[in-house]
Amino acid sequence: MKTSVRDGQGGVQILDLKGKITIGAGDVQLRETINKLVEDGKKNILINMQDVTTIDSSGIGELVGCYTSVTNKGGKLKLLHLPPKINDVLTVTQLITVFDVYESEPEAVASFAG
Amino acid sequence: MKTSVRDGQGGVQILDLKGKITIGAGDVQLRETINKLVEDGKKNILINMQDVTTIDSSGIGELVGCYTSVTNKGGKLKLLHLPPKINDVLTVTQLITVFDVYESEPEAVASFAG
Amino acid sequence: MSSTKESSASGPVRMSLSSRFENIEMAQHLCGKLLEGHEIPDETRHWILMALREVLANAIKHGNAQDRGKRVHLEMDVTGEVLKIQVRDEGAGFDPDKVDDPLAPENKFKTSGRGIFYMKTFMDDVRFQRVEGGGMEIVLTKNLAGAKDKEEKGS
Amino acid sequence: MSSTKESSASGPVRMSLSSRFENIEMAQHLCGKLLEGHEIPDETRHWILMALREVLANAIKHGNAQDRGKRVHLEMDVTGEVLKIQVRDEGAGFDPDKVDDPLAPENKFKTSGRGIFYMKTFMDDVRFQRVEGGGMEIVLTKNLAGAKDKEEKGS
Ligand SMILES: Nc1ncnc2c1ncn2[C@@H]1O[C@H](COP(=O)(O)OP(=O)(O)O)[C@@H](O)[C@H]1O
Ligand SMILES: Nc1ncnc2c1ncn2[C@@H]1O[C@H](COP(=O)(O)OP(=O)(O)O)[C@@H](O)[C@H]1O
Repeated sequence: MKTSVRDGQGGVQILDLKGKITIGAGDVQLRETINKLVEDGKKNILINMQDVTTIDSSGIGELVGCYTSVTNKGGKLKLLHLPPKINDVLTVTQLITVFDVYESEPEAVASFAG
Repeated sequence: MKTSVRDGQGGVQILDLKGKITIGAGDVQLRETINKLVEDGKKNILINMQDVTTIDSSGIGELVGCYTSVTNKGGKLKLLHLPPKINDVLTVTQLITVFDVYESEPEAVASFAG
Repeated sequence: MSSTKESSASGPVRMSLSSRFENIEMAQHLCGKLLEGHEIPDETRHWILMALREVLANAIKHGNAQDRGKRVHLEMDVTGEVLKIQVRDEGAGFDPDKVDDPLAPENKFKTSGRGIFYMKTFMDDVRFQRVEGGGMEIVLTKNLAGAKDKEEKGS
Repeated sequence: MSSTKESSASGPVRMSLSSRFENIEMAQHLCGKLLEGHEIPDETRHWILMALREVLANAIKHGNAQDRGKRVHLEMDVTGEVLKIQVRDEGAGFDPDKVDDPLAPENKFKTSGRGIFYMKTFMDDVRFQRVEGGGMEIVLTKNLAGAKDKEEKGS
């Protein structure tokens, strides 16, 4: 997996993920990236999932773990551009309602201000 | 493998081969097609190898067998558009000199008249 | 209901892999190849490969504890349109009845515990069995004809 | 000479197949996947897969006499840039010294007898061994780094 972080309006950190979030390949990396942002005091994080090609239960677990650690620090973690199959995978485990999911980046970024 | 036969000038039969000539998939089929042409009294056969994607030792063996049966009946079997890798495979077993190989169909067809 | 009932031309394919997560893809690749002859929707193929990933990941992680000397044994076969995937590890085995329900409120935010649930969701049947001499054998089945029908009805 | 000496990340991959020619492709596929991490020329990959096809075809045809109940066992591994392919059948075995030379004038027009020759041409080394309880084991090796060098020098 490749990760890169962009600055959005209002201090929102946009994390672009690319590739696989699977066991041994991207799962730990995702957590580390989020942890670093949290340590740096970033509270509002938007994960752009558009280019995530595959996810497995470990990747889903990490997403949930990231959600928890950001929320515990008083921040918000939201998702952007969820591919249909990842949407399905979140839905069957009843996690889809946990995440705020957006289809438009400006809308997503603006939502953090609310 | 797919085979189809076209009539060329001077009664030359042009056999277009497509796909694999490998053990259990095309090797026997090649022989049967050639045998049928020979039984029908066709003496001049040009095999167009352009769309042959793979050949193995069984396919090579069948090519040699076809050469022999056509030649034994007083006919000629020649090859057209030999892909580089099949050329290599014929070369290392010193079979390349056995076959007349052409790069131009009109030239190949004309050569039977000579 | 589908009326086609071809049996796979290939016969059972067996494979064994060293306990590394990187090898999961190789097995998925082989499974994809095995399914090639069968006209199933891309979606179905995708979920089968995900279930395969989950069962192999468990065998490598929980079963063999990532010990590279231990191997994961895989057998795949399609008979009468039914895909059967059998995975065996060289670990200590476990009791599937003791596995937590990932949908229970207290487990919802856990970072693990969803693999078996996904397997069960995406396949028709998942069976667990301890094998002699330790290790776990998991058999996943999926009716490919059924998958075809469902998708057709659905869309 | 190449200075890279990575060992394969995957460890030995083992596979066994029912004795059908259609299965050769599945094994080739897996071998292709195994080679993916290694930067070797397309040409080299092609000839390796042809050698693999030949050794498997022999195991299925001559070894197991196309008996679908008998299996062909395949192990592939890359260690220190050396690819090793090991094929075992459940047949009666044979004496490789008694195999005819396909380049001899009296064999030139034969319709068979070139498989082993191709294996030897395309791989660095081919070894034959009878296994206990019958059957033949053939080990083919190829130095992938060497292949890279050769190609670079050649072009
Ligand atoms: N092959 C196995 N060997 C031993 N234990 C296993 C195996 N597969 C699953 N388990 C046990 O079942 C539990 C649930 O597995 P799973 O639902 O895949 O979630 P996760 O792998 O994320 O823990 C694992 O935590 C483990 O204790
Ligand atoms: N696995 C095997 N088991 C038994 N005999 C074999 C095996 N492989 C090769 N042979 C013998 O070696 C001969 C030469 O094999 P090969 O060079 O591949 O040519 P071909 O397969 O076309 O005969 C075969 O005809 C067969 O007698």
